[in-house]
Amino acid sequence: MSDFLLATAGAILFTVAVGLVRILGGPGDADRMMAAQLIGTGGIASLLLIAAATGARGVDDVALGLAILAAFASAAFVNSGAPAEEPDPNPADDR
Amino acid sequence: MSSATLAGLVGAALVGLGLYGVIADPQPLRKILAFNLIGSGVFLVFGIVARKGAAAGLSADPVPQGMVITGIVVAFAASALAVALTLRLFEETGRATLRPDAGTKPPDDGADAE
Amino acid sequence: MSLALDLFSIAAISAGVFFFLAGTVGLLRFPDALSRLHALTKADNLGLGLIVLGLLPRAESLLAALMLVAIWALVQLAGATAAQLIGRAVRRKGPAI
Amino acid sequence: MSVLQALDVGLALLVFAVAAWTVFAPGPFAATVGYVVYGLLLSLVWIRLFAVDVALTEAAIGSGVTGVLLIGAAARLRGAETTPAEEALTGLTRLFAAGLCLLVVAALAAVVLLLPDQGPTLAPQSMERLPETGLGNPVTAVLIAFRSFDTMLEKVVLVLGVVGVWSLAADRYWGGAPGEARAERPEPTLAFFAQMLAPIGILVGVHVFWVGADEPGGAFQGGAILAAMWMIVMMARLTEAPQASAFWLRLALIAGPAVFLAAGVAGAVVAGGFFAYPPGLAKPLILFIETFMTFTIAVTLPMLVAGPPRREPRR
Amino acid sequence: MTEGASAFAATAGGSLLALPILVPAAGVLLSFLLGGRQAERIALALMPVQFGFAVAIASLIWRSGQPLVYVLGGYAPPLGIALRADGFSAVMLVTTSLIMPAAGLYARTNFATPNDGTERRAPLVFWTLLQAIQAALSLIFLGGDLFNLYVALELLTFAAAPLVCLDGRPETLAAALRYLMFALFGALFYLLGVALLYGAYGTLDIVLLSRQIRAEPAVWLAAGLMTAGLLAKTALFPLHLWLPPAHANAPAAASAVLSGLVVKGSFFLIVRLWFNVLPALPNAVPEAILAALGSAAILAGSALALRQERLKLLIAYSTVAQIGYLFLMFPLASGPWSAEAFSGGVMQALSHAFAKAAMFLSAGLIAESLGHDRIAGLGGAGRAMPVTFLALGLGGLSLMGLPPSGGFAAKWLLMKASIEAGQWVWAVVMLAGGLLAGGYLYRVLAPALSGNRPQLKSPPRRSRENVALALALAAVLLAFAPPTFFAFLQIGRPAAGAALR
Repeated sequence: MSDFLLATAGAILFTVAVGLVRILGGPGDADRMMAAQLIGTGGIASLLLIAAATGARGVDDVALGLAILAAFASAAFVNSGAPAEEPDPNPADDR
Repeated sequence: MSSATLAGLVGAALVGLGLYGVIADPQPLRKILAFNLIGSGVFLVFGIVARKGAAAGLSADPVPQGMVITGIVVAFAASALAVALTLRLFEETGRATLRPDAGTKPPDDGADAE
Repeated sequence: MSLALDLFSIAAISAGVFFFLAGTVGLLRFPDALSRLHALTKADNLGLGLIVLGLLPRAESLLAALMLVAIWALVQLAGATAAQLIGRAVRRKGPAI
Repeated sequence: MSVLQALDVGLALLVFAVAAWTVFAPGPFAATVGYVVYGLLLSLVWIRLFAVDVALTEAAIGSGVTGVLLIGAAARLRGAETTPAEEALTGLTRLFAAGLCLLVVAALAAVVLLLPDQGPTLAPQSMERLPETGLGNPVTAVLIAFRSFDTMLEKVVLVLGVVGVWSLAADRYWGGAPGEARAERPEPTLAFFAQMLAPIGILVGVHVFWVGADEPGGAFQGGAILAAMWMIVMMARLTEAPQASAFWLRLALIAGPAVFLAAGVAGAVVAGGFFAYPPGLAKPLILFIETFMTFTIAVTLPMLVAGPPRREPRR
Repeated sequence: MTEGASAFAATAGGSLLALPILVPAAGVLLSFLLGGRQAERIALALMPVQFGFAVAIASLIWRSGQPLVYVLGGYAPPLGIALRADGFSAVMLVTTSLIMPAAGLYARTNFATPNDGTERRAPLVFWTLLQAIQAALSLIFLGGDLFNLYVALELLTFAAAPLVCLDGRPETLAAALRYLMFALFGALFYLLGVALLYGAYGTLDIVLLSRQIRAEPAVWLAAGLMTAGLLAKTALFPLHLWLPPAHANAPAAASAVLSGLVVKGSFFLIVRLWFNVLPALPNAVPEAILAALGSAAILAGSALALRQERLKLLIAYSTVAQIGYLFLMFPLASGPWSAEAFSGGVMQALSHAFAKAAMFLSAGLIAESLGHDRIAGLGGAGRAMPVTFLALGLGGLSLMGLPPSGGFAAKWLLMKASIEAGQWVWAVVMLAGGLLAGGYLYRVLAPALSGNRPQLKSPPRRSRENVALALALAAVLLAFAPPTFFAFLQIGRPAAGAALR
C-alpha cells in the first residue's frame, strides 16, 4: 500500500512539474502566479501521501501551515500590483 | 544512494547555482534570490549531516536542525533588509543597480554633515 | 474490512491523481489565462479532495482525520480566493500582466 | 530502485530544475515566482530528511513569508527589469563564473559523497540532557536550552533587521507607519479571505507554538504563522501597520529577546550560570520565554515585510 | 565527552565573559525601546562599563596566565556553547572599548537629538547600531563555538550595513547594498564550512575541533569555504570592491568604527580558524596564498589610494592596503619565528585600528569645516586646522610604518620574522607599501601645510579634534609597548603548528 501512496505522490509531482513547465514561462505574470497556486495544492497532496506512506510524525502540521499560506503569494501579487482604492473599471463584472 | 546523500548533492548543486546567480546576475533582486538559493543549499548540507546523525531513537540529530531553524530566520531578515535597500534605491534613482561607480560620486556638500 | 478500505483508498486516490492530470492537461491546452485558471483551480481542488478522502480511512485518530479535512477546506478557501484575485487582475490589466 | 528512491530522485530533479529556473528565468518576476515554488518543494525535501521542525519553518518562513516579501518587491520593481548593456557581464566573465561554480559544486558533491553513512552526532547527548529541560522535542531543547545563547542573539539580529529596514525611511516619515494605509473600501475578495483565515490561522499558530514543547513545532514556526495572519489582514487593508514610534510596537519587537536575555541573566543569580535554568523550573521558564518569543516573531516578520515607514507620523 | 571535560573546567571569573556581549545587547534593546535621546545616553553610559569589563578580563588573564573559559547554561561543549578569552581576545576587547567611546564622543555633534526630545532617524539608528557593533565584536572575540560565531558575523553585518547609508544619498544606498551582498556571501560560505566540519566531527567547539582535525577532504573544503567567506567580509584583495565606497560614504564616526574595528572582526576569525582550529593541517600553501593576496592588497590598495580625488576615499583605499599587511603574518607565524610574526600581525591590527579611526575622524572634521573633502581643495587647510591635520599626519605615520608608531613596531616585527624565515619577498612588499603610503599621504599633507589659509565654513570643535588626536597618539604610543605586552599576547595561543607537526 505504501508503495502505491508513494507512486501517486510521484505521479502528482510529475503532473505538477509538467504544468509548471507550461505556466512558469508565462506569457503573463498571472500565469506565473498560477504556478505558485498549482504547486501549493500539488505539494500539499504529495506531502500528505508521503507522510501516510513513511509514517513521519507531525507532517500534518506542515501541510496545515502550507494550506494556510497557500494564497499568500497571490495576495501579495494583487496587493502590490493594484492599489485597492482604484475604482473597478467594470463593476458589473464583479458578480 | 540514500535519500540523505541525494539531498546533499542537491544542496551542492543549489550552492553552485546560487553562486552563479550572485556573480552573473546584475539585478539586486535576482542576486537576493540567488543568495537564498545558496542559503537553502547550505541548510540542506546541515540537513544531511543531521540525518546521518540519526541515533538514540531520533531519526535526525537535533543540533544541526536547530542551527538550520536559526539560519532560516536570519536569512529571512537578511532578505528583508536587502529588499528594503533595493526598493529604496529604486525609489531614489528610478533604477536598481549595483554599479561600482555609483559610490564614487563626490557629495556636493560636507561629507557627513547631518 | 481492511481490504475494502484499502480498495476505497486506492480508488479515491487514483481518482484524485486523475483530476490533477486533467488540470494539467487543461493548463497545457487552454488558450487564454482565464480558462487556464479555471482548469487549474477546479481540477486541483477536486483532486486534493479525493486524495484526502482516500487518506481518511488511514488516519490514526479522529483528530488526525479532522486535520486532513481542515487542510482540504483551507486549500479550498485559498484556491478560490487566489483564483478570484488572479482572475480579476487578468481582467483589469489584460492578460499580459 | 524502490518507489521511494524513485520519488526522491524525481523530487531532487524537480527542486534542481526550479532552482535553475530562478537563476536563468527571463525576468525578475518569473524568477521570483520560481523561488516561491522552490520554497514549497524544499519543505517536501525536509520531510524526506525527517526534519519536520525544519520543514515547518521552511514552509512558514522560507516559502510563505519570504514569498510575500519577494513577490511584493518584484511587483514594485517593474520598470527596473531591463538591464542596461553596460551592466551585462561579458561571455568570458560568465564562463569564468560558471567554471568557478562547477568547481565548488564538484568539491562539495565529493565531500558529501565521502561523508560516512553513520556520521558523528549529538543525538545521544541531546536525549541524555533532554529530561532536565522537561521538554519532549529535542530540537526545541537545542534552541531554547542547549544553544539558547545562539537563539537569543538571533532574536537580537531580528531587532537589528527592523532597525535597519526602518533606517531607510525618509527623515520626514520617521516614526510614521510603514506599508499601505487602511482602505475605506477594501478589496472584497481579499477582505473576506482575511476575515475567514485569520481566526483559523491564529488558532493554528498558537497550536504549533504550544505543541512545540513535545512535538514538531515551536516559537519560530508558530510565530511565523501568527505573523502571516497579521500580514494577510494588512494586505487586505482591513487594518494598517502601527506607527513606528508607537511604544507598544517597540515593546512587542524587543519583548522576545529582552525576556530571553533577562532570564539568561537571572540564571546567573538563581541557577549558577548565565542561561542556566533552575532545576525543576526549566519547563515553565522555557514556555514563558517561548511565549514572548512567539509574540515577538509574530510582530517582527510583518514589520520586516512592510518595509520602512512611508507616511508622516501622526501626533 | 569526558575527553573534553578538562577544557571546560570553568575558570574563576569566567562568567565575566558573558557580560561584554550581554550588556551592549541589552543596551540595543533598551535604546530601541525608549528611543529619542535615551539611545545616545544609554550608548555613552555603557561605554565606560564596557571598558571596565575589557580591563577586568585582561587582568584576570594576566594574573592567571591562562585563557578564561565560561560554559553557557551549564551545557558543556560539544552540546552547548563555551566562551573563551585568550590574550589576543583581551587585547582586541580593550582596543574596541577605547575606539568606541572616541567614535561616540565625536559623533555627538552629528547625531544629536533635538532639544525638544523628538526622536530623529539618524541618531536613533546610529546609537543603537553602535552598541550592536560592540556586542557583535565582543562575541567574535570571545566566542568559542563556530556556529555561535556565525551568529556574531550576522549581528555584525546587520549592525554595520545600515550605518553606511545613514544619510540616504543614492550612492550610499548602492554602497550599503553592495556591502550587504558581500557580507551575506561571506556569512553563507562560512556557514557552509561550519556544516561540513560538524558533519565530519560532530562538534563546533574550537578546542574540541582542534584536537580532532585531520587533513581530509571535508576539512580542506571547509577551511577553503570559511576562509573565502571571511576574506570577503575582511575585504582582502580581490574581494575588496565593496569597501572603499562603503567606508568613504558612511558618516565619519561610522567610518572610523567600520574601518578600524569591523573589518578586524572577520580578520580575527581567520586567525582563530587557522591558528586555533586548524593548526594541525599542513598549512604552508594556504598561508602562502593568504600572504600573496595580502601583498597584492598592499600594492593595489596603495596604488589606488594614490589616484583618489577625495580624502575619505583615499583613506578607505589605504584600509584596503593596510588589511594586506595583516595577512603577511600567516606564513610566518607557524615557524620558529612564530611569536614575533604573530605579535607583528596583532600589532598591525591594533595600530591600524587606532590610526585609521583617527584619520577618518580627522577627515570628517576636514569635510565639515571645508564643506568638501576634495584633495585638490585642501591647500593651506593644515594651517587653518592644525590639530586635525596633526591627528591625520600621526595616523599616517603609523600607516607608513615610520618610527615611532605602532605601525612601525608591527612592520618591524613582521619584517624581522620574514627575514629570519628567509621569506624576503614579504619584506620587500612591506617596504614598497610603506613608500606608496608615504606617497599618498604626501599628496594630502604637502598642499595642506602650504599655501593660503582657506575660509572655513565653521572651525572644528576643539573637543572633537582632541578625540581624533588622542586616537592618533594611541597609535603612536603602541610603539612603546613593553615586552610584557607581547608575552601577554601569547597567553592561550596554541603551540604553533610546528610543534604539532
